[in-house]
Amino acid sequence: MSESTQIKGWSREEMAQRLAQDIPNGSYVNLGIGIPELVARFVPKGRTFIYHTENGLLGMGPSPAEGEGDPELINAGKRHVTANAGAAYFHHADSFAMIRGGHLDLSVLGAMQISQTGDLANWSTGKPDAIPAVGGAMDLVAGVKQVFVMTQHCTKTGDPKLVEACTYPLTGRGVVDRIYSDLAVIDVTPDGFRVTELCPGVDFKTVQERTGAPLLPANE
Amino acid sequence: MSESTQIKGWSREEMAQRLAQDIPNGSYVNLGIGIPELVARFVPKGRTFIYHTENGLLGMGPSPAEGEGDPELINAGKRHVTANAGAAYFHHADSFAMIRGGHLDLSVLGAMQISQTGDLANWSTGKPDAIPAVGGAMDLVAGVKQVFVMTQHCTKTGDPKLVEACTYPLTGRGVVDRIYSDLAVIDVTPDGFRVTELCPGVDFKTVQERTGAPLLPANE
Amino acid sequence: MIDKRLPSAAEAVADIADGSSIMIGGFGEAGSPIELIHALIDQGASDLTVISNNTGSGQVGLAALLKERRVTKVICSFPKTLNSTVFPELYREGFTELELVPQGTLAERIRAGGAGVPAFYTPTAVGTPLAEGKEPREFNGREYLLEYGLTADYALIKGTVADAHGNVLYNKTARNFAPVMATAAEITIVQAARVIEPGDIDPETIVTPGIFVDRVVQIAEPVHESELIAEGVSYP
Amino acid sequence: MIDKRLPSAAEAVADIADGSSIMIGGFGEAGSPIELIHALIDQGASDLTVISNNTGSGQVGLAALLKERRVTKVICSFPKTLNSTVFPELYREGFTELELVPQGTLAERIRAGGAGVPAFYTPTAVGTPLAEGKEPREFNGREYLLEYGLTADYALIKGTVADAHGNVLYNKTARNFAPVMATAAEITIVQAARVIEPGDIDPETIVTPGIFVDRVVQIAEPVHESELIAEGVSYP
Repeated sequence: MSESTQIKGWSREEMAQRLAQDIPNGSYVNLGIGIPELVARFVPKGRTFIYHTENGLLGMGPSPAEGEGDPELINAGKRHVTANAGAAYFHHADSFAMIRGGHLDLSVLGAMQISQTGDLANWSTGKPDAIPAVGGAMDLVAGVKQVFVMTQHCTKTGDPKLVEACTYPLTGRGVVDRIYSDLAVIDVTPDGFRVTELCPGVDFKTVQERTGAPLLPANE
Repeated sequence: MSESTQIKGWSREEMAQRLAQDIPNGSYVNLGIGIPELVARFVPKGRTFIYHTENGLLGMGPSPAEGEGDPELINAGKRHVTANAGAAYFHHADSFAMIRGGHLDLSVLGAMQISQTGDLANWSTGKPDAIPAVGGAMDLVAGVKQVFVMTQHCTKTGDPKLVEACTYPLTGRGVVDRIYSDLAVIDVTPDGFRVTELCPGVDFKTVQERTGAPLLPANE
Repeated sequence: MIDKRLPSAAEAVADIADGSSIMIGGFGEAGSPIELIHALIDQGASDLTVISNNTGSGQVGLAALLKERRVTKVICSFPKTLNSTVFPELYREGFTELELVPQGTLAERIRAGGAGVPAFYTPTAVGTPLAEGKEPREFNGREYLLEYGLTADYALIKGTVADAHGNVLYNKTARNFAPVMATAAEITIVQAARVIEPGDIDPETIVTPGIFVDRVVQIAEPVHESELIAEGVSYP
Repeated sequence: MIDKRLPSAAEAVADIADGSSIMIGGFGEAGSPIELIHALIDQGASDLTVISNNTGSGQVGLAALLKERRVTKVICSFPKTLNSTVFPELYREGFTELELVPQGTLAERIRAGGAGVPAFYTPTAVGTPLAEGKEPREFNGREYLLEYGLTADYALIKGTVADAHGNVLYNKTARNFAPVMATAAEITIVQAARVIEPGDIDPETIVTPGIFVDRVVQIAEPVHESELIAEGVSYP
């Protein structure tokens, strides 16, 4: 698992681009803070996605030009954003009614660990001195129709993020549908992780070596 | 109880006027369909009441001139109304959140029966062939801070409406605070009905004869 | 491009199947989506469950749908109308079943259904015949009843202005049940007097965000129940 | 005449007693009622329970109230901020207790508190450490948790426009928790940049109806947290 060969997987931008291809036109999408936000840059031609930010905006647009932001028009990551034509503002209870009520088509989130049964851990290391902070992550995974995870395949120290069972505190149980890592696209199936697509130049064995649970090959 | 002497009690307008005197300035008030609507005509000088109609308007104003109504600006009785300066429209869940959440100061309702413990029956005769229809009455009595009942003291056939225990299906249990009838103003207290004020020209004995439960005299 | 517009009420309701549950906006005639209801009458679906505050007036709109014997159950707070005998007759005959729900509980159950809340507690109806069969529970010394979220296959609602993304504005007290029904139905169909482009409605003022709306039909001059009744109309 | 206006933030918060529970609007700096919070710092009440999504930034606003050791408990979804160590230090020291609530559950608990719903079920947090001690129950084969409505003695919120009846409009995503907090507090205090006469706001566009608001103060040019932090301000 700690093989030191340098593998050149997808860049973050390529991961975002690959993921964006799987989002149907007209989808209502919530992009988590951080890497998932990159997805908005790669909307395939001819499609429109409507972005929801849980702090109260549907129809979120790109960041404004430097210095032109409104401190009261921000996203869940507290960054300045804009509102597209057709946008709507609403309060938090209404915003999370959208989430919990299953009205959003897709949530894209980062991850610390994902288990082979789709458990997700992405909010806390569980260390005794950590300040616990959960935000809307538990609501998103409990409510949104599909949950995609976008993540480096391994941690910075080389540990696998895809595991048999999460050791970090869970965000949700059995909630992840699909993982887009730098090495592969992997579905969470009733039989466990299944590799749907490999990054060009990366082979199955390499991905398996960096994964803490058995991988199934793509359906033939 | 069936004494046939003609008693000249308060008229409906006088009942409404008497009741209105007990509403503090600035109160948020829901007036039930029918006789309670008369209260709006008798707002004491120097006071402002804000009327809530459960179909989605706070700041309801008087009926418009004949022929000038908007079929989509109506009250709970489905009559054309107007909106005063400072009014707000909202949906039904928000409207009943106001009611259930205890935000309204006063609900004025009609009654078929009121028990000495404050039970109210005002929605159904309970007859097997009756079409049951409850509307917002149960929500109002369960949620509004104070419930005043405005009613003729007896039914058209001379039966008392104030009783030891209601025989009609209840709208709510222990919910009525005060009754304004054509004969008296009566509080519902932990000890039962207490006459607070008699209509001029009507004596205690007369009211007691027309009441199906013991009455207490006003506190001396 | 996202465009939820359809050219006619007939097309908007075309796929409603027999046995569907349908939330219908309106309190009395305010907010009643008459043109959508009439399209549903023309369409023919039967054995419907209708969730609506009332049961209609005269022999048009919701009352007409009932009269055509297309509704086998209503979930409703006030199924009595001065000028309509349609529901009482179907109810006494045993053709249409009634689930009577207090008005605020009805609104809250629909909101809960749309908000992913399967059940909640309410003080409404405690101690009354409508508490029968409901699970009681005490919180802080007061008794409450457990009520369940309510969802439906379709919602038919009426706005004044809508855009191609499905954002909706309403007229005065015609708003009533529509915003919560829009959230609780699998497919929400809106008729609006004006249908405009996204961006033409101030995002601060939108009452129903487009995420809750699936189909939008322009009905430029919607009729009112009371006008039809005054003219003696009986639909179809 | 109904007039809920008060001349200053100081007068608006004057009666807040030690030990009060206070809901404070805002998500990050958007919607944070800084002038009301600073007036509360000046006023001196301590042993407060604060219900707010975050714990503030820098050493102004909510973070400053915490730093002054006036808050012994926070009910919060995200008490971490890049540029503030105030809460982490008080938490590690054991001075300020934390009740961590998922953001949507926090919003829904506040809404329930304001809507007279004592408790409801939610799928959020099932199977996680935040489910500990919570009552589970299955509906339609899925597991949910029982959550309780949340109320407070006071709510401090920020609008853009308010009228003398207490009707309020908000600016963009500054709306966030304010409309539900306004419903759930015994006394709701609003600061707004413009305070106008009743009737000057279109009744179709009002977000918080005046029934939920008790006091209105005009703060014509509210500061933003980020500006104060950029200037190195530490309040008081």
